[in-house]
Amino acid sequence: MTTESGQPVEEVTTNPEGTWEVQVEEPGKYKVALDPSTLPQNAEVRGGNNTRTPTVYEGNCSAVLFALQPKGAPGQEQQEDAGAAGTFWAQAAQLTFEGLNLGLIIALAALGLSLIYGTTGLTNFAHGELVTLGALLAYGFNVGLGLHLIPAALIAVIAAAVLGYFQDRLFWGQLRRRGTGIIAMMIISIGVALFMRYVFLIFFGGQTESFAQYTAQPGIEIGPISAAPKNLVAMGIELVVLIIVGFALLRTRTGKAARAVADNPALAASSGINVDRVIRIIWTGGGAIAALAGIMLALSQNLKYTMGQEILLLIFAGVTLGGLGTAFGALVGSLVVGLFIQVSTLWVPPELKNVGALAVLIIVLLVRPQGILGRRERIG
Amino acid sequence: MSADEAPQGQAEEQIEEQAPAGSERAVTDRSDHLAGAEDAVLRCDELIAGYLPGVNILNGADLYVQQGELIGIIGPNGAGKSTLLKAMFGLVNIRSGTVLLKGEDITNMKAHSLVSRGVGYVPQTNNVFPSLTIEENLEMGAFQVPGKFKERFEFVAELFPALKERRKQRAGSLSGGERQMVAMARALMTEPSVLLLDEPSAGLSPKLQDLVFIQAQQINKAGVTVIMVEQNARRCLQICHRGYVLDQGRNAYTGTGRQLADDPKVIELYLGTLAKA
Amino acid sequence: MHAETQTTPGDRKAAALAAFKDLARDPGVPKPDPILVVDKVVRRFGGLTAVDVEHVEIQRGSITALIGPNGAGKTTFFNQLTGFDTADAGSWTFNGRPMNGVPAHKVARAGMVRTFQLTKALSRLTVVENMRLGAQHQKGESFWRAMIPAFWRGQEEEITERAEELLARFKLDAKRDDFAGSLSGGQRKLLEMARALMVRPELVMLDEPMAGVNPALTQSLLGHVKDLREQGMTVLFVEHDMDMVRDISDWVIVMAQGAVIAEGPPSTIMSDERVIDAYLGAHHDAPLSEGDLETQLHEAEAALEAEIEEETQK
Amino acid sequence: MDWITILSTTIKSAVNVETVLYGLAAIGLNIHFGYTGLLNFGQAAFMGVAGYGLAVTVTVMGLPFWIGIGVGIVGAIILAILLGIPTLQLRADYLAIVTIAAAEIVRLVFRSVTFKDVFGGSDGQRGFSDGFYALNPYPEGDYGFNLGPVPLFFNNRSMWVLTVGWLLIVLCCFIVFLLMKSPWGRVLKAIREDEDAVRSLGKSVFSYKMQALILGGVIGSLGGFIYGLAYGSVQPDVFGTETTFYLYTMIILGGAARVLGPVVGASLFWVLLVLLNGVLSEAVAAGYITIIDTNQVGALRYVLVGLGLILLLVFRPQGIFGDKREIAIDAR
Amino acid sequence: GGGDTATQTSESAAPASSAPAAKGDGTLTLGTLLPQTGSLAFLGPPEFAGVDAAVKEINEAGGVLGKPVAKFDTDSGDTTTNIASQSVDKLLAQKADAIIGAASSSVSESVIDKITGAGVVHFSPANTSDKFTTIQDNGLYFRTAPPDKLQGRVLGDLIISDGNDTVGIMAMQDSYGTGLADQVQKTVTDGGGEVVERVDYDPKAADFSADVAKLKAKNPKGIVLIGFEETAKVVQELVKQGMPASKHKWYMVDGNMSNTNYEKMPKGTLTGVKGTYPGAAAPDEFRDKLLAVNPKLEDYTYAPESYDAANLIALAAEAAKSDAGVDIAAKLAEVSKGGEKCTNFKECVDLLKAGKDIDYEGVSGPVEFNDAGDPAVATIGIYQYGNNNKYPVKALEYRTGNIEG
Ligand SMILES: Nc1ncnc2c1ncn2[C@@H]1O[C@H](COP(=O)(O)OP(=O)(O)OP(=O)(O)O)[C@@H](O)[C@H]1O
Ligand SMILES: Nc1ncnc2c1ncn2[C@@H]1O[C@H](COP(=O)(O)OP(=O)(O)OP(=O)(O)O)[C@@H](O)[C@H]1O
Ligand SMILES: [Mg+2]
Ligand SMILES: [Mg+2]
Repeated sequence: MTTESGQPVEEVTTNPEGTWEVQVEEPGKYKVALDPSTLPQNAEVRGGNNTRTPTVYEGNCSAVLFALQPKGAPGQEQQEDAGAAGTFWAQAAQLTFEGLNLGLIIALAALGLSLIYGTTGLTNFAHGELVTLGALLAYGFNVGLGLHLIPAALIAVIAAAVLGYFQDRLFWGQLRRRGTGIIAMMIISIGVALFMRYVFLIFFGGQTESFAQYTAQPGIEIGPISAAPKNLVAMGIELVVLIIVGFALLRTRTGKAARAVADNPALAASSGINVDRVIRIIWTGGGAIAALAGIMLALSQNLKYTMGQEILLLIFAGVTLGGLGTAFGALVGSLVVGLFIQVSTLWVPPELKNVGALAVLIIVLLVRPQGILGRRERIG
Repeated sequence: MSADEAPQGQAEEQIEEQAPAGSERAVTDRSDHLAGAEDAVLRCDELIAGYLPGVNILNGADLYVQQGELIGIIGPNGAGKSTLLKAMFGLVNIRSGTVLLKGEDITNMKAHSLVSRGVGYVPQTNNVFPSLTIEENLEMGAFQVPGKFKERFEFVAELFPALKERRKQRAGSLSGGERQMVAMARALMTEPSVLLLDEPSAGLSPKLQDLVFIQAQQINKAGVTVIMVEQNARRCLQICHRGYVLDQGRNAYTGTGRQLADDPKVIELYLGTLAKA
Repeated sequence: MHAETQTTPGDRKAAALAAFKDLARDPGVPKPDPILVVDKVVRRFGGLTAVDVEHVEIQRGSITALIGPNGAGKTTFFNQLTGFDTADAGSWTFNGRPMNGVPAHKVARAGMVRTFQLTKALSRLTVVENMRLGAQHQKGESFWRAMIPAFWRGQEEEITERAEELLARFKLDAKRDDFAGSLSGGQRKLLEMARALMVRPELVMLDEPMAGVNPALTQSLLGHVKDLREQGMTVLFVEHDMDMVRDISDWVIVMAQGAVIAEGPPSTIMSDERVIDAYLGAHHDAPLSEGDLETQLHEAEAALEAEIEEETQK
Repeated sequence: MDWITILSTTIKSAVNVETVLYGLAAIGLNIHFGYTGLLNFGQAAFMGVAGYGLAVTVTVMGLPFWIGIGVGIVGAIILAILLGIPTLQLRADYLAIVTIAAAEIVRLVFRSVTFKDVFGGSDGQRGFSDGFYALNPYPEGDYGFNLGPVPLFFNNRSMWVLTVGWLLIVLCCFIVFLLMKSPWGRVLKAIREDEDAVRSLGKSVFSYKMQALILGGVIGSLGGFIYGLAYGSVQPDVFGTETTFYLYTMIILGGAARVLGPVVGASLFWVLLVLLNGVLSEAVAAGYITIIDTNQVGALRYVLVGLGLILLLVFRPQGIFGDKREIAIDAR
Repeated sequence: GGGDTATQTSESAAPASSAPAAKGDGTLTLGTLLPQTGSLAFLGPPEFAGVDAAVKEINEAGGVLGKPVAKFDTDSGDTTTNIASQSVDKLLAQKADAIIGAASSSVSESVIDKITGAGVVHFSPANTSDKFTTIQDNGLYFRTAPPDKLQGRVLGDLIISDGNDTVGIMAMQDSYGTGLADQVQKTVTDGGGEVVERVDYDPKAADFSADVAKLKAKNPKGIVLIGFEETAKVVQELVKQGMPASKHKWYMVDGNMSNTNYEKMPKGTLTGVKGTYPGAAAPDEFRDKLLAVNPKLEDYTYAPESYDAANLIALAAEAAKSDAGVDIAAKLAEVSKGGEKCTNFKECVDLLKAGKDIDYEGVSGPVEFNDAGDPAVATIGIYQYGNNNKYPVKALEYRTGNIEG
């Protein structure tokens, strides 16, 4: 061991555990060299470099480490290459899974948004808060009242549906009656978002919380993927809900009525559709679905009063990418967004992962300005 | 001022200047409008209605229609014909006046509840659901009687074979005339007892215009009360029992279709002479 | 005819009629002085061929009507020609200049302006602003000059004057300062047409300009359209109102199922069996008496039934 | 309750730098949204590009202040062009999302560790405003007056920023006023209503939209400069979507497509915010409100801001200057 | 900091002399600029509680200069809004002599000119960005949160001593996270370990699975988690992706060392996880103090630093016999070091009144300011989580050191 300038300080031999200790007089940079010839046979320093240059500060100690590995394992380099390729694909598989996981959550939230946008034309910036609301309600029933998460989640979804109903009944419906314009409503929804988000902050606080069950559930290995059972169940539920709602919109009378109202409320009324009722059903369903999305998000991640706001952009991206106002568009678009966010981290730094997804959004819309499943309008 | 006083050879300009001054020519005695209005199926009394605050489009329009009658409403552009239909159907806010349907006050009642009372309506513009297919559009027409859809669909498909071929095409991509067919067909999906038609023939080929007028008559013959707004005024007056001429939100003339069609002032101001030439 | 008693038929009308006099009645017949020449334009939507026009020419200085059953492809054809939609194949020239692939606004600038069947009023602009927008070569439409009113004041006044004249003609002067969004259906049609005329195009393409317009007003406007011809404009219009077609058009082109099936002067065309069959129906100019009406009704019913039967047999 | 402070801060906030910088950005956005109908949700990115353009030029490259301003404006123009080429042909609602996305990309790049050497990571850049303050004509000291017992004073640095800022606002409003009265403005408004109709009349919709995007972006970039200069620093998160949301709120509050709408909206927004904040925190501190504690004051203020916003728009959907008729026309 | 270069110091004198709030008015007025809203809102309650606890004690001990200390609370929000600036305006209007805040380095940066320009002390309990060491601040900026250097060094050393030859770092992407991560990375590398993966993640990201997958691909022995409460999500993800604390060695830092955050996780999730936390002793007693002020308190991050900040300002005012910001700033370094050691306001102020030079030893550490207004000395405790996902009051070991070395 020497000082930075090379004056020798001391030479030591490790004890049987391989540790050693040197007292130095002054703080400063030191150089620790390991004599490879003293190593046991068959061992060498990993990386081959057998000097270390720690800085020792006054009154402190400083540790150095020489990692050893078996000597000259033949074909080591190649093995590493093969290993790297292997991990790449394993990582890609894992990320694809994560992309689907995230994408489905986004899709669920996006479906709620898309329903409401589709029927009322309202770009609801408070939708993120509806998502948060679901999670917080479930948390309240789960942690506050001590119910198990599954019944708590069910009650929360129902409660959110009821709230969705009353939200339209008492608020948005009244605004529509007054003939409030779409843009004014959009800004009002920003107001509602602020209002709700900070009510959450007041009652819930600014910290991150988790449900009482299923938190930090250990993953199980499925091929190259490790997934927590809760993720798999959640994904199943999400998929089922998405498909049911998607088909309900396409096939059921109320679903068609919802699309009719979206197209032309006055004409829908003229056809005998109770427009207010349809919109109320959509709000009820949309609220419930948003809440479910919130619970799923909280289950997969955690709860925070801003959780919905933080995912809102992705929701919007999903809805738009798929084509505004179509349920299956929301699904497809969100999956693409989810996948791109996760898989793009193979190449871009994770801090920029949203950049990848958003860039894809822009590129897709360049090629298909009406979204993936959207249709062009006829001119003239 | 009347058209007769104007110098010859200036007829064209006359028409422009003769912005009808409402009350002047209008039958001042309102009882005229509503003579024989007892037991009317649908009856409007002095409707005042408008879109923007402070601007009335209807300034006391009266109208009645008896069971099984076919009524035509004609008038210049912007007279308020569509507004009158919309007001009756609960799509424009009525500021004063009443609408009675079979004796029941339906003023400002919501459109969908009128539908369940047997009133049907074909709007003038925006009369299809663009993102729904033709079939779904028609399904919406039968919204309150889903069980009847199949049967009625067959019926309208016979009337407009083009629609059946294209049943899966989205209405938003249809041509103007095809849309008009969808709109008409949509209203025919239910069997309303009162049908309000706002320019049902506009944009249709002559052949189909014929069909529309014939249909209107046939439906009417089957006992349906029809109120029809038309710019194809001559055809309209030919088939209707009675007609109203609306100008500036008021009734300017009323009478039987034939009376109106032959009235020189009506011809001068509203019908034009082109079709006769 | 009011309009005709007032003005003696102009030279242009005579010229147009003369030009058409000796033409063959075949679809796609060459015209002596075509302003627009269309070749093999095809537009498909999925399995549906909406437009498949082999060859068509529009005579300069004439009023040409384009008629055809609903869904024949007239509007789609307009869309192709004016750059609002991209044709799958085909080429066309306007004033000898190839126009395929030219964006819509350049087509309009070249002097070929169309109106929309489903009107496009600029809702939150007043009627007169809608009109002013139509004028071309406005100095004030360039960003830098816009900031200095002195550059464009004079021109603006001139434009406004022109706009007001047109508005009066189209009976919209009372609505001058109302938002276009508050117009009735028919008024929108009128505005749409008036605005297109503000462009002062060489060729104006009107898509059902008179659908929903009051007949009396239609009549007075026809005079105006004829005036346009006198001013040297070429008019191509789609219309289902046969009275109007008969009254003002010099030449009629018939489209069905995307293709041009017949051409000719109005009188000939309207007695053409195929056209009556496909388009006009039996009673487009039937007499108008009470008794006739009844028979007409029955006849029509019978015809309809026969047709339906035919359909179902197919 | 310290009413003097509440009044003084509230009144000052009506003209303070926040009002100025949001006002400028809102004027720009009003050109996009109010007049042209472009639902640009990326206005914050224009501010950011300008602020960072200035900051990076001065601090990282060591070039003079004026060059920084130039770089900022050129940056905004380039952003407008880059953003415009792919997006201006999109339908309004798609445009909204794409602009949000683009703005987020810009923000994430500014804040990324990868580019920390240039943009300074999440803390941003500082130390570029000296050139600006070197031009300050106000000698040291405070400027203002007492309104009764309420002191309304700004120090010389603030005065300089405010003077420049308000001059810019007046200038921008004047330009907007001139433009929107002109045929050029008419084309923009027509585009807002129906692009196809405008195309059919021979106007190049794309070109006008691009001009509007650039003009609004450049005016927005002035807001970014004022931010950077007033605070002496730029941080990436300032230029997030939230800022754009607030800008929209201000525009709608003031009245869209009105020359003074955005400025009045910005002023009103901040007055509302500061007033609520002052009253609430004083009331809590003085013990008038006991159901909430200090930690919740901030949240409660936003709750009330949200509520205020809702009520304002419910009862005056056209905003302060808006035309009720215009709102009534557009019932979808 | 106070260590501005000569040219800067000459500039700095001027505004201070003319600044309105600089004139002492006899009452020490403290303003807080701490997060009530925004992404750091969870840091607000402990920070406010720290200040409140200190002010309470100070006033119980007779106040400063014979008068009770006045305090105004304001919201710093986060940088997505311009709340902080408005809050500062309000505090300046209320003649604050010193402003405690903000939590976020970015927010502090956006208002430092305004605060120090008015001759007011800007004292942050939580800023760790090393920018503030060199920032131009007229000598009025101070902080109790040690710059990342010492903690990073201690942590890096700990990781090496534990024999982790391969290390993965997950760091929250802001000045706190990246600063600390840089230091850990440097120490580890110098000590012979290899940082095989370093992931800077966006704390607002919708989820962290991709970030963790990146670590997983490198399978490091030791995993360093640097961040705030969002670490709970990272932990979930680590467990899910098969890298639990039982297989890998996890390390945490003060930002995410929490006894409440991981409570609901299955027992044993964090067993053996080590972490570093600045501050010398007995958090328990101190926590009771805080709970007396705010019984709802769950988290204690930066509470000690806030508490020390308030105490130091009060002591400096007392020492300067003036409540003017500039005077306080001039004395802050003096009361923090060199002299008779004392650990709370009462004790210290008594010594001061007795004419003695004092050295305030805070809850967060010894707190000795260097010329830049940064703490020069700090004590870092090394704690280890038990089976119940909590860490004990008593550290495994404490390391005190000069930050600069
Ligand atoms: N975007 C589209 N997608 C699918 N089909 C379309 C589209 N646009 C038009 N069509 C179809 O092409 C055919 C031609 O339509 P077009 O609008 O040109 O008819 P038209 O001759 O103008 O009829 P009308 O007289 O009713 O206006 C119609 O059958 C229509 O349904
Ligand atoms: N949505 C609206 N908002 C404001 N004003 C309107 C609106 N719709 C129509 N109007 C105005 O009401 C008047 C009557 O319109 P209406 O549509 O009833 O006319 P109409 O008689 O049906 O004419 P047309 O034959 O042209 O369809 C017009 O002057 C028009 O300007
Ligand atoms: Mg009408
Ligand atoms: Mg057509």
